[in-house]
Amino acid sequence: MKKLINATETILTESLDGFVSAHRDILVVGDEHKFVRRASLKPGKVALISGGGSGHEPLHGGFVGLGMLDAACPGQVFTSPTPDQMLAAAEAVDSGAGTLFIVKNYEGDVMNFEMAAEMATGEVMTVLTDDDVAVETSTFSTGRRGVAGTLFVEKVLGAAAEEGLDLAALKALGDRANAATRSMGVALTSCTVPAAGTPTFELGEGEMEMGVGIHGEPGRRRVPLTSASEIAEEMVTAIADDFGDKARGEAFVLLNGFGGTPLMELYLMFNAAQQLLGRRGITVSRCLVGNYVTSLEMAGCSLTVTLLDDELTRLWDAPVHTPALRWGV
Amino acid sequence: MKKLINATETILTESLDGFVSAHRDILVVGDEHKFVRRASLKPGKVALISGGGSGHEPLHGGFVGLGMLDAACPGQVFTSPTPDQMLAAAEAVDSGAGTLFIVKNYEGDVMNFEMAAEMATGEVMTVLTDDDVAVETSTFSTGRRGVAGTLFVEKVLGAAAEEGLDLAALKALGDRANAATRSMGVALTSCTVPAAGTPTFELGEGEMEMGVGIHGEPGRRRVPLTSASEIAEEMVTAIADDFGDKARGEAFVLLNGFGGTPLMELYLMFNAAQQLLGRRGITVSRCLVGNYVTSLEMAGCSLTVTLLDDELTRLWDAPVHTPALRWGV
Amino acid sequence: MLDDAASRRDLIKAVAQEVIDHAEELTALDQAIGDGDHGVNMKRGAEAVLADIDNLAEKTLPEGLKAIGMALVMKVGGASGPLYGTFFMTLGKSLPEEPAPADTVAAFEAAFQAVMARGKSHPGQKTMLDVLAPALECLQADPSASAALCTKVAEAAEATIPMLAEKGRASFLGERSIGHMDPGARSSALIITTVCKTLGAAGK
Amino acid sequence: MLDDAASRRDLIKAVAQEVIDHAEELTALDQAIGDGDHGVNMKRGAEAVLADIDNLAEKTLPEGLKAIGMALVMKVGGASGPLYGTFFMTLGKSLPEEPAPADTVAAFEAAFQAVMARGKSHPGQKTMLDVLAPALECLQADPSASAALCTKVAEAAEATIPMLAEKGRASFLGERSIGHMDPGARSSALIITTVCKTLGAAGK
Ligand SMILES: Nc1ncnc2c1ncn2[C@@H]1O[C@H](COP(=O)(O)OP(=O)(O)O)[C@@H](O)[C@H]1O
Ligand SMILES: Nc1ncnc2c1ncn2[C@@H]1O[C@H](COP(=O)(O)OP(=O)(O)O)[C@@H](O)[C@H]1O
Ligand SMILES: [Mg+2]
Ligand SMILES: [Mg+2]
Ligand SMILES: [Mg+2]
Ligand SMILES: [Mg+2]
Repeated sequence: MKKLINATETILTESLDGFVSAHRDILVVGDEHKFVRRASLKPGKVALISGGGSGHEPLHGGFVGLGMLDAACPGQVFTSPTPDQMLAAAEAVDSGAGTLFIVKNYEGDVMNFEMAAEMATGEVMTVLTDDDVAVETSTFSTGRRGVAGTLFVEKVLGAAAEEGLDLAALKALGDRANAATRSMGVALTSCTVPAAGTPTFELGEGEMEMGVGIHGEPGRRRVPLTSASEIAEEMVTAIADDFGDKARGEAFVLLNGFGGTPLMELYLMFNAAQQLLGRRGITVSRCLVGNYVTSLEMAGCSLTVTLLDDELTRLWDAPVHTPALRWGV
Repeated sequence: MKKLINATETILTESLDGFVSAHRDILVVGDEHKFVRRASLKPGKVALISGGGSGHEPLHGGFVGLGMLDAACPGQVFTSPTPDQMLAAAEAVDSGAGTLFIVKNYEGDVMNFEMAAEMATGEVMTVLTDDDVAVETSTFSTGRRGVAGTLFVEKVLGAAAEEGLDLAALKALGDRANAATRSMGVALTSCTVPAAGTPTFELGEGEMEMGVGIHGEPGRRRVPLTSASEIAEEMVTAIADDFGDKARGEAFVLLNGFGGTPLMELYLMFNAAQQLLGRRGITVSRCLVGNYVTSLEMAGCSLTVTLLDDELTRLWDAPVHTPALRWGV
Repeated sequence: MLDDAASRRDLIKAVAQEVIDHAEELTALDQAIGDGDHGVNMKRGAEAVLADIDNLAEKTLPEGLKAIGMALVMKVGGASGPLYGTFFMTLGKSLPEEPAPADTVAAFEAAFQAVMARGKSHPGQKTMLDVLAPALECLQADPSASAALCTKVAEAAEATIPMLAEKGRASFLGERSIGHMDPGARSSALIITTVCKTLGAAGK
Repeated sequence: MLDDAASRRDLIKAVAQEVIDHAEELTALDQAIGDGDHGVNMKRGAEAVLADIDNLAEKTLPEGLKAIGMALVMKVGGASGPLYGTFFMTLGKSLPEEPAPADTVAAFEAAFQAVMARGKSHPGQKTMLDVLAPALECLQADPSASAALCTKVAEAAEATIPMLAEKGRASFLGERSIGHMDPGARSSALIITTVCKTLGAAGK
């Protein structure tokens, strides 16, 4: 394991210290590093809190700030945060209008946020994201994973909360944004959880893991590495098939790197995906290309497609000022 | 070699197509993919053109736009672009106020931009960046390499050009910004030039390359991998020693990832570097942490420090709207 | 049984140490069909418990168990944190201060039910429940059959190998989850076995 | 010598093909002390020349050489593009249409000087100049000593191995550049040898 660290036990706190220090104009860190939150809160606004295992940076801490999240709770690497973190965050950012948890659909995250919601004093609702079409739900009862599409949900919820939408309306909007979103990923290499010290899985020189999750957990199937166009084709097909009849019109596309793939390849994949989507009648009207929802140093990428309507487009375009996304301000 | 590509010959053009398509609101691509340029030019403004081998994305294409570059010429991976590219770019963006080339100090880049300047019809001046303190200049005649500090030079030149500074004044400003900037890098893994197909160098499991360049070219020395704090200490010492007496006051810091290192580790390194700089009387008043000047998928990072004055700070803060840097607009 | 702080301390210590000693094995199991953190997670929880061991041992058995459960919830994270946390908290809530064997069985059953409720899961899905369920059966048959219980949970953990995961991260693997032991099943077996052995050795 | 399009075509073809055939070797040399693209760069240039070979062969020798130089400048990139480009352009500019041996030597000298000017470099710095310089000396001693020239450039390329690089990317390596052959020296030797052999085989 080759990492720029001092000790596996202190990675998280040292990294968070650097993170909030680099962004001290907009962020502060909570006691015992339980959460990061916006430095200036907007009174009367519903509090948006997300969180999850670390190692997916910039998700979620990088999305805290004006027009997006109020707080994010970082767990240990690839491990859900604990209920005391969400409780402390909620206490710090709730301004009386209630709290919305945005939770990626992993049992660990779901159960920990659920316990926090049970223990919380204020009103709490939860939006679960489950955009990963790689998981063929029918066969299993855990459901789809929440992956890179979570970024879109957090962005539009942030914009709407800033506009003053109430808790129930935000919950409905979040569910709607999630329902309009599908993702699919592929890994070319594994990643190494620092505390484990060895790669989570082993891929042969000529292999890729199709349908990988964002924790280096294995995917749909292990197959020979093929060309960018063929990979894009499989992703686009999986997503479009899952949308079924709705797969048409304007879309937001996130071509997301998992951490170890150069930007050059991500733009190349975006190019391939955009053409394939176009042939199916899906026009990319908003997009993002880069490392946004990562799996440490894993090589590979995911494609996320959200079918847009005027409201979602307007909320996506709304001003945002966070460490990782910034425009209009 | 595991890459998301179709063929090594078409990586560059496919990637550029995706890039300009993703940013079509602000960029266009030149004929034969010779350059990318701002979609809307500002008449009467000095044209700023940079370029260099590809594989360092987002540098330079990602810095084309309002308040930064007017055009960037992408060479093949790690290979300087050719004079016809700079000539075509200059023709496309020169609005009569002259052209400033911003060139990283590598002989290939220097000679190709030099030939372009000789062939150009309009007035051309050149700012050479050479911020890499890993290269101990005294012994060799090639001089220091231009590395991640180039980002700072391009940003302040872009802001000043937008304000209407003339060609000679911009050349002087660029030289001054470069002279106030020092960088030093370390690699934990190599990278693979797609056309070569094998890693540029081999590093043992417990080794790092201290003082590495941004092309995976070997560095100062190959040493056992140590802790983040010790690595930061060596970088800070090399930079501060090189600044000598001037090493004090407010600084801009870029903690730059080479492509394969997770953001978590970059923030951790930033944390270490900031503390060490603080002890030497250097306060980080502006900073950037992330993958900005990369070497394909190489793991590792570089530290860049620029000693600020009021003018440089103001120009850094000025609005910018490019694919990779955006604020104030 | 466990009616003085010293014996409670010994038990807590033994279980926590066993988990810590097997952290790498648990992580390796989780790397095969999960995300490679189960050992790290459980170790973090065990260390948190050890750090507070004097305080925990001083408490009554029910209170001590509740406190252990809460410590696990707040320290472990992931799926196993809420599940083991819920298990121990419920155990504590359900036990009287001086439990008879039947009380222990009832409390175990309550804790088992609480884990199912928290996990929205049931035995047969290749999880820790596939060890907890046969353990409960064994206790129901004979609350004092400590050796039988140890054999049972070891077999039950082994028996998760050919199972198809339907809960937890391993479920994303589908058919590929077959052929690997469930990490949570293994940690449950370790904990139960250590409890039996420690109580047995103490002649209780 | 080279006074018809067919023989010019044969020569261009032979040299370009030799470069292409050795691309991997040149890249490997550049991986050791540079950035691993010299073979790829030279191959790209050679392919550009081959793509235009009929047109290039039709030109007079000086014009053809200038055009080859310009093609290399516009296609190769890196350090070697401007350097080889300058070399061939200057060769073309300096040669009369029907050169006598002395003209060839003078043109080679002019081209060598132009490369030094472009590269701000001189022999002894572990670059292509360490092959071009002895080649020039050899030609100056005897413009027709083709076999001697071949031996000389091969030795000269070998002789860059123990040198310390002071120019080009290898210079960043300092002492660590010692022990490896300079890629540009090797490509120069390949080109010169192929020219000699092709002209020799054609009996010219
Ligand atoms: N819904 C569930 N019900 C019961 N046990 C579960 C459930 N989900 C996961 N588990 C157990 O948790 C174990 C994994 O724990 P751990 O690796 O610590 O958490 P995570 O899966 O969040 O990384 C699995 O091996 C399984 O035994
Ligand atoms: N200043 C110089 N003068 C003469 N030759 C040089 C100079 N710089 C580099 N070279 C030659 O160019 C070769 C490297 O070419 P290449 O790898 O194609 O370009 P780059 O170094 O830009 O990647 C070196 O091996 C050396 O022979
Ligand atoms: Mg986990
Ligand atoms: Mg090069
Ligand atoms: Mg796990
Ligand atoms: Mg090279």
